[in-house]
Amino acid sequence: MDKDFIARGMQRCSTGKFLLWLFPWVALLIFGVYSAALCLIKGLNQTNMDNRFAFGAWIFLDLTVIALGAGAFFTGFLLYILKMKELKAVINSAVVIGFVCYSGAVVVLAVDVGQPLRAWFTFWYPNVHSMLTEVTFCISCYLMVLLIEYIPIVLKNRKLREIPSMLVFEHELHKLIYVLAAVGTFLSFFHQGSLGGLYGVLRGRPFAFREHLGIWPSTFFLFILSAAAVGPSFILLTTWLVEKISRKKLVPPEALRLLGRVSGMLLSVYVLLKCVDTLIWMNRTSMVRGFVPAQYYAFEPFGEWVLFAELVLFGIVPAAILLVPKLREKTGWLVSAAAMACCGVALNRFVQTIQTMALPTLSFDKFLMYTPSWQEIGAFLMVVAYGVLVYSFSFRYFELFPQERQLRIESAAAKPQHETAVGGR
Amino acid sequence: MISENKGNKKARYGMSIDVDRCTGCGGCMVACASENNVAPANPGANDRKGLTWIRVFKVDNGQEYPNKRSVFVPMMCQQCGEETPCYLACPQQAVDVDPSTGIVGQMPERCLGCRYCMAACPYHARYFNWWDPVWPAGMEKTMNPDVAPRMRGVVEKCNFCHGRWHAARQKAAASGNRVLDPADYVPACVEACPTGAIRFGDLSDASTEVARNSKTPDSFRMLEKLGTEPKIYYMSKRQWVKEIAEAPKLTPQKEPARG
Amino acid sequence: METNRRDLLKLAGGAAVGIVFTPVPWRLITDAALWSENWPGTPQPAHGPLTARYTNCSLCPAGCAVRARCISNRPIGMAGVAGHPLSQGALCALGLAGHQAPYHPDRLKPASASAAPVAQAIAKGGVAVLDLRPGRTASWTYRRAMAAVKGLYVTAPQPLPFAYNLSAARTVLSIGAPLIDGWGTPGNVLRARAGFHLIQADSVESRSASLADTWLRINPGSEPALALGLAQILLQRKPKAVPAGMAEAAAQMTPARTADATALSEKEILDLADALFQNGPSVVVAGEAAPEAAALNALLGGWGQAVVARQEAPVPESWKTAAPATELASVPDGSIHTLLIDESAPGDYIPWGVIAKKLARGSSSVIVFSWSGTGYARHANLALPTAVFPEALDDLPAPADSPAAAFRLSAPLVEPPAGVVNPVEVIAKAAGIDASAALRERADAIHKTARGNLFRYADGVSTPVKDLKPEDFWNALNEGGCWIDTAQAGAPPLPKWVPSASAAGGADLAVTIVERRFAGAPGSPLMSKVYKESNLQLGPNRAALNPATAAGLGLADGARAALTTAAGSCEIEVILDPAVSPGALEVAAGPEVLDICGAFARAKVVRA
Amino acid sequence: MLPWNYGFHFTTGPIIFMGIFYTVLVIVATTVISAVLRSRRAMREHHTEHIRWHSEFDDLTTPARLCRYALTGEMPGRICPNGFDCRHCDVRAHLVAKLPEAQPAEAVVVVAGMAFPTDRLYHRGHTWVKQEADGTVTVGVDEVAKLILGAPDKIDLPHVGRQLRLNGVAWSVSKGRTTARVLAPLDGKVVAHGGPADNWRLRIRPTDADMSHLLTANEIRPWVTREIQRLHVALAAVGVQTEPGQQHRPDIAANHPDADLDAVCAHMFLHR
Repeated sequence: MDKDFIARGMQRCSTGKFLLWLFPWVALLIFGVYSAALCLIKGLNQTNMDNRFAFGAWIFLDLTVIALGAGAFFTGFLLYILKMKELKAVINSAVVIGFVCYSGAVVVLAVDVGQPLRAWFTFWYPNVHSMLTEVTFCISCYLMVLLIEYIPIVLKNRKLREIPSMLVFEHELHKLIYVLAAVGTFLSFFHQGSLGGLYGVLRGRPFAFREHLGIWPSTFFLFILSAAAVGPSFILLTTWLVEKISRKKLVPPEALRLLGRVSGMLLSVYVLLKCVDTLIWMNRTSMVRGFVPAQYYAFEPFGEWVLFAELVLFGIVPAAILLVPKLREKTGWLVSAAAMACCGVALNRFVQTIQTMALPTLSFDKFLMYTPSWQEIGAFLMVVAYGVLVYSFSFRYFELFPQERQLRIESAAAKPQHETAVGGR
Repeated sequence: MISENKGNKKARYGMSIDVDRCTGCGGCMVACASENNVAPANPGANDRKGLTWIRVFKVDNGQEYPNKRSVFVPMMCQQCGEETPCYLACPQQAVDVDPSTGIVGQMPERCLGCRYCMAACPYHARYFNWWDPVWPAGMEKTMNPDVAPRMRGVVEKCNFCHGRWHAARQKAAASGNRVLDPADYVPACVEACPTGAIRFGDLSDASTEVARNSKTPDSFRMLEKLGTEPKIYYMSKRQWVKEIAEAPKLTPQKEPARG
Repeated sequence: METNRRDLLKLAGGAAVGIVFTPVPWRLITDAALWSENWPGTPQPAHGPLTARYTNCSLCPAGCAVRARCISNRPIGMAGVAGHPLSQGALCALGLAGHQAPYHPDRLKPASASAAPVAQAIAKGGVAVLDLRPGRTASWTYRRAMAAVKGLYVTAPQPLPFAYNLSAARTVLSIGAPLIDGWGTPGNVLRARAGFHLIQADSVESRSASLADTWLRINPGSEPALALGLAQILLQRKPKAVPAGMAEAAAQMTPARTADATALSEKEILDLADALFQNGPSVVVAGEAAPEAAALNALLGGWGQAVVARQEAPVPESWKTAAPATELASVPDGSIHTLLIDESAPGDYIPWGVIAKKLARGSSSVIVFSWSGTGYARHANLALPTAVFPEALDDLPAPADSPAAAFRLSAPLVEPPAGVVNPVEVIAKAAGIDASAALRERADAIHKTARGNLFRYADGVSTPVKDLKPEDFWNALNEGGCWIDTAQAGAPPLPKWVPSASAAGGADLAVTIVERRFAGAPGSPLMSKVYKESNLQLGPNRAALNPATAAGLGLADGARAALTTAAGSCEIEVILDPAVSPGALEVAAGPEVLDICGAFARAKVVRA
Repeated sequence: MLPWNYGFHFTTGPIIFMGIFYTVLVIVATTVISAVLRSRRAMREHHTEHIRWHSEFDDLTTPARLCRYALTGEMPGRICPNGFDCRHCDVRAHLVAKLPEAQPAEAVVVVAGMAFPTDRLYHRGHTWVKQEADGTVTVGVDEVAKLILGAPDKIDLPHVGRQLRLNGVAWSVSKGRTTARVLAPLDGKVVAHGGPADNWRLRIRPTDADMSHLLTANEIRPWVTREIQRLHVALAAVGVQTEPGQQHRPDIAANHPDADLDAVCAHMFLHR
């Protein structure tokens, strides 16, 4: 039964093994749904957030997840707009990852707000001055675009394509996919930017506030750049991980190397601009507001090492590795550098959200710490489990890596020939 | 909202708080909660999850005895006038700045509970309803009908007793006046303060006590350099007290303030 | 042209599409949102006509004047009465939300418990009434009732025989008294505050300490020593009057010894004495070291000016045959068979251990009249629920900072719930006396003297009593009024020297109790704003320790710990505060804490 | 959101913001709606088979999509851009003009023991087409197909009168757990069914006389050689190893009942 849904020529594990793989994730999902339900039914008192720490782990993880999910739009942009054909090998996987990241983030956001049923008010009474309005509009539009981009992947399923209307619709939609890729790129640019702007505009938080270029703070542009830089890295990382877990060759190594190269180039530009931005902020923006930057790093555990780690360890170092072709050739270096780049962007989002909240603004404020409650962690694990499940199903039943079959055939073709050559001697 | 006060003289309501006179009795906090139908604390609430539209902090000069000195500093919404951080943050216009009064208003029934405004506020003057508000049985009879109680999951804050402003405006309108009688519009904390440390009035009217207070050399505003133009003026004759308005000093493991 | 069904459908479809381009559907959605903005379960307060009513707050003995904003006669907000001669328009946090006190969750639920056991107990004999707020008309009724049944009328402690006139003082030394945070009538103290130099000797940085001109951080428990040390210095300056026994007691307390006991320097003590001596009139106000302070006052220049004899409002002649007031301390141990405690008018909370000692072994019973389940009701054999402010009619004696006699009523603003008992009525009836009109009788007695003025709250006008008819006087008192005597009070009689009892404890932490006002009366549930939802005041059962002391005990900020004294143990939450003296413990008053901590208690704190 | 809603002001900010938002919505909606409309038109115009073939052709492995001239070595490595429809291919037209077709040398081409008569044309999906005198054509499967499936358990032939589309599904064949779709080698209407005894399956009246997309005699050998290689690779990929130089016995499906022949059939019959 289950086999009929798996595309011909794709090797997938047995149904029993697949169910065994699903089991822990489903268990995690149930636990997560319970946690989230507690937060929705009993209210946000279930979290350890408070009036001073109004944003907590969820916002940090949302921002990180959305930055990592940027691979979807950026790979689409490289493939459909810049015509980098090698990336066709990962585009479907990128779309699914993007969809998982964005929908997961939206679910967490829905739990994070106090009155989720009023979410539509943002559309009904939008305050165009608010960065959050921009974020909400762009994320919901982009999620819609991702959903539409996900449709052809689903419709290509072996059983579904036997239905002529599905087949035809998939074909026609796929022909127009570049329009969606362009719209997605546009929306992603704005919401990645406005997620950065979210904190950069906070005049009341000099740690986060940045100089403005036009109507947007510098973080607007830095977030776009950093998301575009790590998006490909994350696709690289997940693809490598899926290859390891499924013990299959899924994409040609050139595709991964291209992702690494693109990531490295953008990352180096990002780190450069980030350094310039940090210097301007330290010497001007913050000082003008009476806040001595050294003071931000005077509170343990957020010492200067945070800045060092963000800029050097997880910025310059992975950028350098990804830019050196020799190192890029070696999977170990490539994957490690991609992982470091992802850590760097996660650290950046952490600093922007958590450290901003923890630092005092009034002279008689305390430096605050906060540890997420198990409900908060559970609700986030729900999204992780959801993501793994969606991806697992997609990987099993849809063709996330179009070259998988070809690579399998190629490796099958390579083996006997090799043997022949040996035998021939 | 914009057209409501067209033709009226525009006011800029503000406060002056003489911290040298504040005894930290907490009367303003209780009177405010009673006036504005803020529910009593949930059993799980603490000083970080409570609802105190006005909150009195005990702030010291950071020195050890015998040089230690403390003052009590009431903090409420500072009614920022320029680039109002919360107004610019709210995604759905649940925060508004009334151009006719300068008062930063909060519409809890519009609020989504995203708490972005709380992150934006440098004064921590915004409070989130972490729990369903619960009044002990019968206590709802003591609630003020001029103020709608809020629900769980929304943000609320000081609005200079909007209910009292509304009542004063209605009274003025009923008697054919276009301007309110200042005696009719006094926020609850001002009325409650036993030492008269808190004064309230129209800052744009030079004859009011607050306008005069705001111009004395003793007056200062919290984090003035942020450029948010708050309309709460604090006053003290002591230099170290004036310095509490500035950014935190480089004393990492400073003794936490009680308040 | 004929119209068929198809045309009609087309028309309907076109209209539907067209309507989308008009504001109508969108406006409807907006309005639908407005309806959805009501959240189920949130109470909607009722509207009604707004009126002002006046009374006096009876939640604490200060009895501040109150203007209640009422909707349909229900109080919805409290404020002070401007120009009031005693409370000066001020109201404390407790009073500002006093109208909500009836709804405190800790209130004793009106039950079907009958007051019959009171009558049975009185009939049996060996009965005593413990009055926590003496000086009221109700106190006189209890005395009359006890005279009738040969019972005992007990107070603890007796009100001081003198009153302070702070506006006449130039220097005030507060030895551990909460002078600015709840002592006397807050409004009166705050008004006089501008005229005197305040020196606060306190082991913790209480609110009075932070607002004082000088804060002297003394060792906890060294308050009597400081008073004695000052007396020793002042005695050398030949004061006019010296309380009996004082010179002998003070002789040993040289400045060096005082310095040793208090942790002040000798110079500080000498300077303090100089300040009191030179910048007179000076008065001393004390918390737990009241007896020493009383005697010390006699040595200072304020005696007779800033410290005057305490006056009580006149009472009908016929009452004067009532039973005398006995101090709890002088009641023989184990002698009371039935103790009736009137906690409906709370005053200082007496540790339960002190009371329990006086009860007869085995067969005694305790009947408590109270609105709160957290006070003595915990120890009672029978707890009878009473009305609470603003439900009950009671009067308030003049506070310690009123140099003149005063009489005012706490007139009810709301009906008490069914099932509450009135302790005065119950005890009077059981004793067979008629006291139903006692307040009116006393008002008439006051009126008969034709002395003093009546201050009316509604219009802020003072009228000489002699210009009023008795009926008008009575009505005015009920509608918000205050009678203040005009008779000049003279110097009080010289107090006797009585040393404070001090608890032994050696190495244990010396306990300083703050926020005593919350002890007896829970007040409004909204008081949570000042101690639970903020750290402005120390919450009940929270204790502050110096960080060094806490570190020595292995206690972190927020730790749960057990507070143990000779009298027992209770659970506390520890917070760290460098303003507390090392080796001291600042703990907020609460019945559990007070039950085990008497004056100058010493305690162990062990992590729970 | 809308001009008559609370808080909407006719100022630059809201107009630009909402303008962009509505533009995005319109673009996305237009894209989806036009995809729907185009699919409806395609369905109406019976382009399903055509679309299926083109979408599947893109997913075929590179060796399966080689141009016929890549097979013969004239244009090595060229991938067919037209989905094996050479009728309008410029490259073919160009090459045909340059190299006039040589006459077939033999009547039957034998490759790896399999016979391919040259009196007929061959389709890349392993069918052959033989012109009949009455203007119809006979369609049958070639030896490679028989090598894989042997005698099928079940054959689903299209009913008589059905219009077949080039590269659409002509009929399907089941053997054991495997189902293979056999592609139609040309456009035409089914006029009769054949059987194993007749050695043909369908008789078709072509609707397009141009058969230039079918392989001719000289292309049979390189093509079949290549196909046998592909078959070996496909079998190897499902775990059926072939010794070098070894030939498979006919009816592989019956010989290797445990192998995933679905994948092999899809591979060889050019579908997914």
